[in-house]
Amino acid sequence: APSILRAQTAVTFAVPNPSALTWLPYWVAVGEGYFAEEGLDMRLEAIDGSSAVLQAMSAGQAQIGAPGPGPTLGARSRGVDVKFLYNLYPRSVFGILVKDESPAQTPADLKGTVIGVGTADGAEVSFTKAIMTDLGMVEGTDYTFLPVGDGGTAAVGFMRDEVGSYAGAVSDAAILASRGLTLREITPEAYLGFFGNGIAMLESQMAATPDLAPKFGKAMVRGMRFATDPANKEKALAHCAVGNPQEAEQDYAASLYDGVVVRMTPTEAFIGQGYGYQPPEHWQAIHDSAVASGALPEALPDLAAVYSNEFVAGWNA
Amino acid sequence: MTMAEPRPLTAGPAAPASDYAGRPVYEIARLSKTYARNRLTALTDVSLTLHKGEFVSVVGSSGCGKSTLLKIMSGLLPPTTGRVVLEGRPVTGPRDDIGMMFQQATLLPWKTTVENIILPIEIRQGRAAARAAVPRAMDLLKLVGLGDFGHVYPGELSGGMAQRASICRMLISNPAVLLLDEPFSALDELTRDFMNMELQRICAEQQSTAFLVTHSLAEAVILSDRILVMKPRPGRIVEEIVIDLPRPRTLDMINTPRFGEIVAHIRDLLGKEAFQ
Amino acid sequence: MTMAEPRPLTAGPAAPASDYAGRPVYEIARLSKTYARNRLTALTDVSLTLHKGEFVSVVGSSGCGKSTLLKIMSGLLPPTTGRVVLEGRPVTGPRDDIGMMFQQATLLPWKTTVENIILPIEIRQGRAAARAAVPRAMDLLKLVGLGDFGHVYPGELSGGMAQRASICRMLISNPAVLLLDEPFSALDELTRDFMNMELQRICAEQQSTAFLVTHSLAEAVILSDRILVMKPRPGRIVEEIVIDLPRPRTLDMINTPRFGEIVAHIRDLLGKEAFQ
Amino acid sequence: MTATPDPNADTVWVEHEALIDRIPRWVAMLVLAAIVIAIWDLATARTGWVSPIILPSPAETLADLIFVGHNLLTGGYMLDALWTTTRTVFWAFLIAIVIGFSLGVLVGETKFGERAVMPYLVAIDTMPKVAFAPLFIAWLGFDIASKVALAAFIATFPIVVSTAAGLYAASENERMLFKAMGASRMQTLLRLKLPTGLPHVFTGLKIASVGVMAGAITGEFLGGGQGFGALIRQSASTLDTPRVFALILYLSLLGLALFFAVAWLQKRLVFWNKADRPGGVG
Amino acid sequence: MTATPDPNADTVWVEHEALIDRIPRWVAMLVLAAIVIAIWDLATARTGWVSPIILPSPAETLADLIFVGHNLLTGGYMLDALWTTTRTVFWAFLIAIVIGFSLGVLVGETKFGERAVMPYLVAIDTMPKVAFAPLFIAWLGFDIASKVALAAFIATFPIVVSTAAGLYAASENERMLFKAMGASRMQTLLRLKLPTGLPHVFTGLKIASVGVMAGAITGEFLGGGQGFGALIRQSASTLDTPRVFALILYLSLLGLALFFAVAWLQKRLVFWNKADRPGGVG
Ligand SMILES: Nc1ncnc2c1ncn2[C@@H]1O[C@H](COP(=O)(O)OP(=O)(O)OP(=O)(O)O)[C@@H](O)[C@H]1O
Ligand SMILES: Nc1ncnc2c1ncn2[C@@H]1O[C@H](COP(=O)(O)OP(=O)(O)OP(=O)(O)O)[C@@H](O)[C@H]1O
Ligand SMILES: [Mg+2]
Ligand SMILES: [Mg+2]
Repeated sequence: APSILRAQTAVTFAVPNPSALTWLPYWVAVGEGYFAEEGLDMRLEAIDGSSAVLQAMSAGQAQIGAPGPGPTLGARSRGVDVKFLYNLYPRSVFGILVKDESPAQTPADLKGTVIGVGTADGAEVSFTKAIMTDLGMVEGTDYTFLPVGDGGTAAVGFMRDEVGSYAGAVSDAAILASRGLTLREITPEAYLGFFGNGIAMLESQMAATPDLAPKFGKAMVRGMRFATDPANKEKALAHCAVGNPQEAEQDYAASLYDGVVVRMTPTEAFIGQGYGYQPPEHWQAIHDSAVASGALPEALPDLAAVYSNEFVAGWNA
Repeated sequence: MTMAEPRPLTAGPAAPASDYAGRPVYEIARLSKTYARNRLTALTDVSLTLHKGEFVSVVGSSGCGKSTLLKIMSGLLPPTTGRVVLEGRPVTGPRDDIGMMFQQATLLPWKTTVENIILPIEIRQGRAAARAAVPRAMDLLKLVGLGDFGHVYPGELSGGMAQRASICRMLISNPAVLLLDEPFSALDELTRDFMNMELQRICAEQQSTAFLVTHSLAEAVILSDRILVMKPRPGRIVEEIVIDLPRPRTLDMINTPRFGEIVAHIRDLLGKEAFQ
Repeated sequence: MTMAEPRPLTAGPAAPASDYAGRPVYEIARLSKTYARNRLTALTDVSLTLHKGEFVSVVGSSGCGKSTLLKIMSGLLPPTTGRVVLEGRPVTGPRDDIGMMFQQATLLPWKTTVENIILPIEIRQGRAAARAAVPRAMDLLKLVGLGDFGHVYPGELSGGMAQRASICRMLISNPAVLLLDEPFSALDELTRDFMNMELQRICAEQQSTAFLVTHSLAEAVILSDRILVMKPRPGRIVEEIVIDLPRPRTLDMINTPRFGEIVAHIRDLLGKEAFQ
Repeated sequence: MTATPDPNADTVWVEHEALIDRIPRWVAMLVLAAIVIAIWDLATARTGWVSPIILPSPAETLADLIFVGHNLLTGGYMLDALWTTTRTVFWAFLIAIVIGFSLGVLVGETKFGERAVMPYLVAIDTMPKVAFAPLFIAWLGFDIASKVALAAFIATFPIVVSTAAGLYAASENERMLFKAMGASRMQTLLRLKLPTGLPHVFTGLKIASVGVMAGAITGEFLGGGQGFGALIRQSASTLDTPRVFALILYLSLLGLALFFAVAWLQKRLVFWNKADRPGGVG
Repeated sequence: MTATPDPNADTVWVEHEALIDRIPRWVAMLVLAAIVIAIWDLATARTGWVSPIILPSPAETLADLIFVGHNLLTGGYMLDALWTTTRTVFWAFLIAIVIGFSLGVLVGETKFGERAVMPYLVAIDTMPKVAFAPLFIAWLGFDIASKVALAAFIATFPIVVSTAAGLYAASENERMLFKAMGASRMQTLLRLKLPTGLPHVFTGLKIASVGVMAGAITGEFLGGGQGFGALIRQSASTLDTPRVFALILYLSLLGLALFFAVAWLQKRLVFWNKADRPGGVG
């Protein structure tokens, strides 16, 4: 292959979660050789949370990262020149989940209940708060949050009936379902704009390696396109198995795959803009709720600097 | 029964034990001990009998197995072969009726002298009995000249003082059999003489049977009814000498010709085997 | 210079030190020591002078401060007041020219007997010198009757054997001044007599100055040029006795009337103050 | 040391301490602190070598230290959190002491414990405690009980190992003495082996006092709750590193207090061990 | 014990070991394992008291144990992960020993160390190590170096405390002896205090051997990489608890090996400490 002849630069991509399906287009691009074609020698490092991803990026250990938008705003407010480039989860990763047999059908039914969250001010908190505030409910009087952690400890929250609902990543629902705890999502469609993690780089990094973002995004979009074709599912799953062989051994991997593809596909309104597009109004909403919840000490002077859609057209070309 | 009557004056080898007045309490036969660690035969074919109220001493060169013999007699070490019987019951472990004084004083550093002394009572009869024994412990301390040192920690005692304290610890429980391993080695002659006389008095009063390891021939002679002479490599008893001095013994007996004769005899015996 | 010439035969209190032949090496004046821990005055106003090649013994009842005196002389403990000068230099810490033997044998359990003996060489001159000293250490061990026990660990030695090993440890570095704290207390008389004669020979050969704590008056008399008598509470020197027996001393001197006289005199002195 | 000493002068011992020991404590601590802070400042504020979202500058941290201190002093929400964590640490330490000590005695005193129980304890303790957090929460809920369990779990092992080691510390002579006195196994244990082993036990307690802090914070990290660990995690998740470090510094005051309380207790209880001056003899 | 002993019979010592000590090791271990597994089975598979999401049943765990074992034996991806973790643990333990031992000597031997350095060590060690993980990654990258640093960091403290405690173990007589021989401070340290303190040092090493495992896994949890910790995190994030427990069980074999290697070394090096039989004297 011609790529071998070109000098390859090792690039590290830091992600906050060890699941390979969560980074589906990446593993497909690796497996299909898209990165190699761009002359990129990629490494993926799964570390603990978006903050750690941003820290690794600012330390220069990772050139590209996949943080959530909340922590990205936080880092920006602390003077880190991070820029969000690619919206990986245009349909959000979060959802409000209730037990299958729960009478609750909409968030309005959660009045007077305890809502489980990962941590007391994770991104899911501002997400949920925004929904509840729009319904005229106030935290502390109409509902309360209980930090229950994620994964196993979150499941415990349901099983001990300490929480009636849980605000968390929807992939958790698929996992819990496979373990015999069926959850139902009651997130209103309108709030799916609270998109999830995406690809980000430091501005200084972008200046130092100007062709990295175009090449990386291009391969990602190609991977995404490959993965959305149902005919390629088997192959895509096999590519993900390289990244996380244990996940591939799970019988629910196939159904999780479908869920991921849905969440990664932009809504009707924005599908025309191509993969990776970040609607400014959604950024504004995320920003405002972060300010309202106190996660951001004050409003950012120039929210537009946090993200950029400049490469989207090129990637989708 | 007191030991005051004069007895047959035969200071000779292996006077048959049956000559003796008291009933046998301690019987040891064909005892041998090999230390597993270095395969060293410390004792071989040791036989001896102690009678009720008798005072027997063991002398012998350093390393000939005296401490080993005492530890076996007190049930602290198992013999390799042979019999150890006390009051008709084989000794297969420590017994309440034996009082043992070790060659090292071994006082517990976190207890004051008097607390160290009442320790055996505390162990056998509990704290209340131990508290009740404090006055007696103080008396014993006064007796050995440590009246002022009851509430001092062992780190503040001199070598001889620690040794005296450990004698008190042995005496506090009035044991029927006393096994003493060089109890007075760190004492000056005067204190030693005094302690010897006290020991004689205590044994006579309680009719205790005593078995003493000592390096002082004078001490052995003045205290004992019989003296056993041991030789090393392997440790064995080569001679038994009956001391025919009348009881109660007094310190001026040391200056009698008979005393000098016996001491000279033993020194001779020990000297037979040249040093090294 | 050997000590063989007869000297003025005055066994009396406080013979002035200047009568003596050798040049003074050790000077101690107005020494006193109070232990901070229990505010106990262990020594008060002790003055003494040791001359080159002299052998001086200290006797006194248990707890009168002998070990304390030795520890101060060797620079292990600071005096509370007073002067300690060796070879013109004040003693303010341990010195290479002093060899000290402690009342407790204190052998390191992880070293064999011979390794324990060469330890001072190892400390002062390094491993190579220590290795070179092994044959000499084995000779010393043979001398004290432990020829077979060089490669045995201290846990397998008897009390007296450990004591003998620690004597070898002191002798290995040929110190000019020997400070000995009851070195032979755990030895039988025969071994003890033999060791005494060896000690005399070694001191004469090396012209060492020796200072010995002992409880055996016979040992003190047979070895010493002078004997200091201490009394307790507070510890002090009450008498100095010059021993006028000719040198070299032999064991049969013990049976001479002069010997008996001197021993009796000291026993008397010690006995003046009643026990307690 | 004069070559020709005045014959009337007393011998004065100059206790020649090594230079390193003559430095006064506060000077040493301040100098050390100054060096650390200087390097820290250099790496962050001066050169920007370390990004502020990884390591805040000393000045930023100080500002947050004051903020947190103010909140604590005025009884704000942080005081509640600190109190929660303190309670967690207290109970966990107590439980770890009781269980660790009992297991330590079992392991050190019986062959059964040494050979059969110890391998299991080692195996359990090697396992990442994090994996047990859900178990503890399932059983004990989201309250401090589950954090107490996790912290106690972490702190127990050092106490077990140290206590067991301490029981071997008595010398053969001392064992012989107790045997000769006819002491029961329990008496030998209580009156000889445990007092002799106290220095070992305290080594374990010191290590555990630090482990229990780590355990409580880990528990609060993983399982929510209202403690200091949760505050730290919140701050960390918004990359508010100055706050993270300020909180951690207050937390280490709690750890220091616990550690030195144990050290103080040791000085009191192991009073007979006089060899407590570094380098000294008397 | 016959009342009228045959005068020709030897006295036979029946070493009356306590009942608990007479149980053979393998029986005891098997019985303990059986009890634990029975309760575990009861709580999970039989009664469903504990949900399988939190605690898998023994049968499920066994299935995964076989699966993981097969993968390890056939040189699958898990073997690579195990090898990575083993290397991490090895280097971290080595570094922890060197640093912990040096600091322990500084703390135990000098007033400067005891009074000025120790408070800082305690303070640092009380801090949640998790907060330092990003720092280590920033400096050392995603490779095993950052995990080694974290694991060594966790394992160092027990060695410091134990080594320092060990330096106090020599008796006053022994110190006097060395002083009298004119031993320098360094010689006293090397030839007396350290050998005497070895049992203490080994206590610390044992605790550290377990701490270093925990540290390596925590590092891999938090900071990417290819080790066993990453595998556990993957399984945990998919709530595959049987796999989590299977992986943890294999991991604890590594921990057991390390711990008992240290214990074996102790037996060899501290050979003179003969009081190594529980309850025994001889
Ligand atoms: N470390 C110490 N702390 C406090 N007091 C001590 C200490 N060592 C000794 N003493 C006290 O000092 C006095 C003298 O003790 P020293 O050891 O010098 O006696 P000694 O003459 O050597 O006795 P012995 O012949 O019994 O060995 C004793 O009363 C003792 O209690
Ligand atoms: N624990 C042990 N392990 C191995 N050998 C030992 C042990 N204790 C003593 N020995 C050996 O057994 C022999 C006899 O020792 P023992 O202590 O009985 O002598 P002893 O007669 O008491 O001597 P001393 O008068 O010097 O105290 C010695 O050669 C000694 O080396
Ligand atoms: Mg003996
Ligand atoms: Mg003394």
